[in-house]
Amino acid sequence: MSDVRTDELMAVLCARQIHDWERLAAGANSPIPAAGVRLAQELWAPNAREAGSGDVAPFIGAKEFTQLIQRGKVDLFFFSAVQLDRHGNMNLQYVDLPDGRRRRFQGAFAAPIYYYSAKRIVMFRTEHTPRFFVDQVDYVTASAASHPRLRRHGTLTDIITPLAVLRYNPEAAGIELASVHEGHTVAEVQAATGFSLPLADGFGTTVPPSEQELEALHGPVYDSMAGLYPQFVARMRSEEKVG
Amino acid sequence: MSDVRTDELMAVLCARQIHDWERLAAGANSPIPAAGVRLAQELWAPNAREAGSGDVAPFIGAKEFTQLIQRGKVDLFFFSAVQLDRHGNMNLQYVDLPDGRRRRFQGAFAAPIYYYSAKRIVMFRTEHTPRFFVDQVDYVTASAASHPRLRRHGTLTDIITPLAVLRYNPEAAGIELASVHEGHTVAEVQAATGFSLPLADGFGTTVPPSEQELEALHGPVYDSMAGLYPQFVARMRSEEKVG
Amino acid sequence: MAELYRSLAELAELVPDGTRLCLPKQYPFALLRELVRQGRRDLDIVAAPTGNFGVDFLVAAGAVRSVEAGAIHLNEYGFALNFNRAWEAGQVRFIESSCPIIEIGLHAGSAGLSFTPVPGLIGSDILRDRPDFLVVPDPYDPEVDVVLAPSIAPDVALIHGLRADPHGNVVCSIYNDERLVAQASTTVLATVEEVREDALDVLAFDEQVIPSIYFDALAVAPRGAHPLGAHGLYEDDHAALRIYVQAAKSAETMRNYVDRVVRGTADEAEYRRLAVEELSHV
Amino acid sequence: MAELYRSLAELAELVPDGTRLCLPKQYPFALLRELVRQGRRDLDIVAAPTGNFGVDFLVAAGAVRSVEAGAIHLNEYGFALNFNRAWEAGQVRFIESSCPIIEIGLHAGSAGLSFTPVPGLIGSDILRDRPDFLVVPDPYDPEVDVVLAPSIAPDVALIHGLRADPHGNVVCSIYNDERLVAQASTTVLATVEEVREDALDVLAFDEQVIPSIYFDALAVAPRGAHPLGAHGLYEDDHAALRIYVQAAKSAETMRNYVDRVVRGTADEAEYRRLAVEELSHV
Repeated sequence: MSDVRTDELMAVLCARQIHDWERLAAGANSPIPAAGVRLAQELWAPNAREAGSGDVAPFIGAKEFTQLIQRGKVDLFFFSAVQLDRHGNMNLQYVDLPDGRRRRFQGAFAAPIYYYSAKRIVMFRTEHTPRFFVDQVDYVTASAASHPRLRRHGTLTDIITPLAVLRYNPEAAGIELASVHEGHTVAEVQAATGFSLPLADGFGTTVPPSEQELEALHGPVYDSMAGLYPQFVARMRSEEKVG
Repeated sequence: MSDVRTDELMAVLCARQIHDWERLAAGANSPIPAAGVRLAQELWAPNAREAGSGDVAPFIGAKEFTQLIQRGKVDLFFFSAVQLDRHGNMNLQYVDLPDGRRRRFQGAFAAPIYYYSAKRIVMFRTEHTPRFFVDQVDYVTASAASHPRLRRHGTLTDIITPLAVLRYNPEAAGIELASVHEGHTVAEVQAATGFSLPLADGFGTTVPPSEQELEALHGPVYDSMAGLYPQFVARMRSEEKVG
Repeated sequence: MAELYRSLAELAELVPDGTRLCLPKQYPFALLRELVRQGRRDLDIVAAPTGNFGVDFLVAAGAVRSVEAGAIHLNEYGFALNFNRAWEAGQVRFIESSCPIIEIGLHAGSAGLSFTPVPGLIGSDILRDRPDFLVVPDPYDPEVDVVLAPSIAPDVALIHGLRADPHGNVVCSIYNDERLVAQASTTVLATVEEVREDALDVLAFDEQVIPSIYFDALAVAPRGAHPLGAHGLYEDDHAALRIYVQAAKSAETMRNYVDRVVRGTADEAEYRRLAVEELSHV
Repeated sequence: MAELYRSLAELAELVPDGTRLCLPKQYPFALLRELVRQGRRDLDIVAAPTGNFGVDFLVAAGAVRSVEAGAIHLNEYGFALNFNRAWEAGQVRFIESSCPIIEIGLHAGSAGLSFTPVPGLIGSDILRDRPDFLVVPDPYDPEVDVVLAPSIAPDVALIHGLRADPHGNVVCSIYNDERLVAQASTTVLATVEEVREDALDVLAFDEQVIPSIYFDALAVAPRGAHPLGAHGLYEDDHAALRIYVQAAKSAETMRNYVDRVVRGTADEAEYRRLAVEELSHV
């Protein structure tokens, strides 16, 4: 498990993806992007609205959010996956085992449609390993590529990990290294990635959390999350005191 | 306007279209089929359910009933029209004027889909005239015909008027005379119809309302309608007393 | 209160000339009047799925270029007199359709699809009037034909809610198509009778909540459905509707009506005063 | 009470072997147990749009031939152990899909359509696993391709309601897909926690009424969602769920679990007694 400082950095990086007035979805059981949403709402995006969360009344059934995203109204969706490859293909479903069998996960969920429907997809991953960043996924649940006969509202943009921010370059149809977090190196990130990572335009060091961001996180953001994510908040706050 | 005895006969004829456990729709502002529905529920179809009426909670929006009928679950739909022709084509939209202009009515409503989607369509008409029963409609809003490349759940069956019951014969793709009400003649019905009416198999005199049917109508049926159709019930009951 | 809340005039400004505008039957009539006050023109109306006073009124005020609807009428008052007159004079185009086609077309629009299959319709003259409807062999049953229709994804939807909470979650009755229309349209604007902290605490069996995430802006418009009623709050104002229907009998009397009732009132407060004095008893 | 109301055993008899059965996520677990007691086999499950304990349980009991789902899991307990084991052993077929495909496929089924366009999907390996999905030029924009998928119109839907009125109008939460599933399926059966005259008097903001016209038969099943919770009435019974997950770790322990908990109880009254004694605290 990543440490508290890294989790806070990742929450801040999630928050920085969010602009005011955007519609977004962070997925259930993901405290770090959830903290990011609340942080952005607290500091610079008071009118950003997360589907079925906080002050937004719930939809009728699962289909209604699907319609919203297919209609092109969801600006940002935080996704996860089992594998992601150099071309931005994602896999939620099957991993090939050394003995030739296939390991089954839970299923494709909504990825084969949502990955094409959100305006921006941000991948969020609490471990940065070559097991996740593979050269070629074992099963393409959804593809990031654009081609002339394919209609899509958007695609993968950034991948946030404990080491770095990676970015999908649609022209090159490939994943590049956008920034490395303080305390880590390009070589370390490359070693943890199963394919070769070109440096993105504007590559640099990840801008660390500002004091204002950390204050908001430690105050109103954790306060508002204590009901839904009590263990996460307790862990973050215990470290806050000792750290 | 037809007289009270005729209205009662027509309500009874509507009722006899309904079997127990059927799903049906009688349309708003149609007291005679509405009385028919309640009469059938009272006497032989206690489990017949009319959409959005009585004990059936309302749908969300107009679309939900459309889904029910398109799904093939509506057994019987009472329809009206501006014109009906010898082939069972119906017209709700435009009538050609002698000066070559077109008179516009209100629109097609749901007929271009529902006329194909209900299992049985019963037409209900308080006047029997050659203006309604025309040789060829001026505009085909919906067609009764079947052909091999057309998928439909059902089509027009009966047309109930103050003079007679007409019936659509799908083999002949034409309208025939099923029965003539007591006090009327075939010649009279033919004269009031704008195309030639063959006699249907089993042609005869319309079976008049039974005592049981009239008692139920005068008692529980009118009682239950007094809220929604006060003028209709008052008129039916005033005649009941003097008649 | 959330920044979503704006003035009625600001809402109207979000509906430019030439907008493809979707209207369910519980009209935000105050907002329609405001559009007329602002001189809006060339609206392409999608009625969900039929139109009555709200559509006929916008046509009478010269704000409408076309209407797509299953039907247009004045409820129990019969024909849509202004619409039919404008149609006969060639001043407004009617796009032939049917209620289920509009409903399922809006659904397809809400789901980001470019088209939808539609059942029935084969043999109807509507297919002659809608060359954009295609009859093709059913890809899953090539022995039969199926009609395809383009999806409907309006630019703007206008909704009137019974109440809302301060965050912009709006309560509507379930009898009309507010929800479908909000799902299908690019921009969604609503007026509401009132804003209350407890708006969502208790619903009736025939109420629903339209989540705030659908809305781009909201305005408070008490009695905003007048001269029609707002479900469960107030009834149709038949005295005012009869004045409307009477005026609708000729182009000239209707012009006078629009001038007096709408262009002659600077805002809705004035409209309500006029309505009390002249039209009926708001 | 309306004749719609029947016994739980009678409802189960309306689901023959080989039924294409649609299950939203608020399972009528008492009815699922009754299906197992009656030895039902060869069910083709459509999970709306994902499956958890209810689907995994029917698979463990040998009642299932195939599952069509966006995903199958055991909620916070992770993988669907029984389903995954049966799938690896080739005892159950998985029909690859995705939540939005199931949702829009059910919508198409509910509207009597044979197919529906689906956005996205191009480039996904799911297209290889679903030869019945067609990639065709968009008839309204031939420069791009669109995927077509067959509609989903299940034979039977099984729903669990929070309460119902004596006429058979059922109140559900809005969080799952009971409404869509009722619209799409040929036969619709529901169990409800209780029947009350005042069931529809007041709704919470997250409740809806499914009108009685959808239902072919209803049965009263108090605590009928156990071991899962019923929204707003009782929580998931984690003691019982942990016993389930523990049993699911091997085929043999799961067989014992099914024998003891379901085949070993003559009816739901016995199940509830067993649950109190052995499983947890129903």
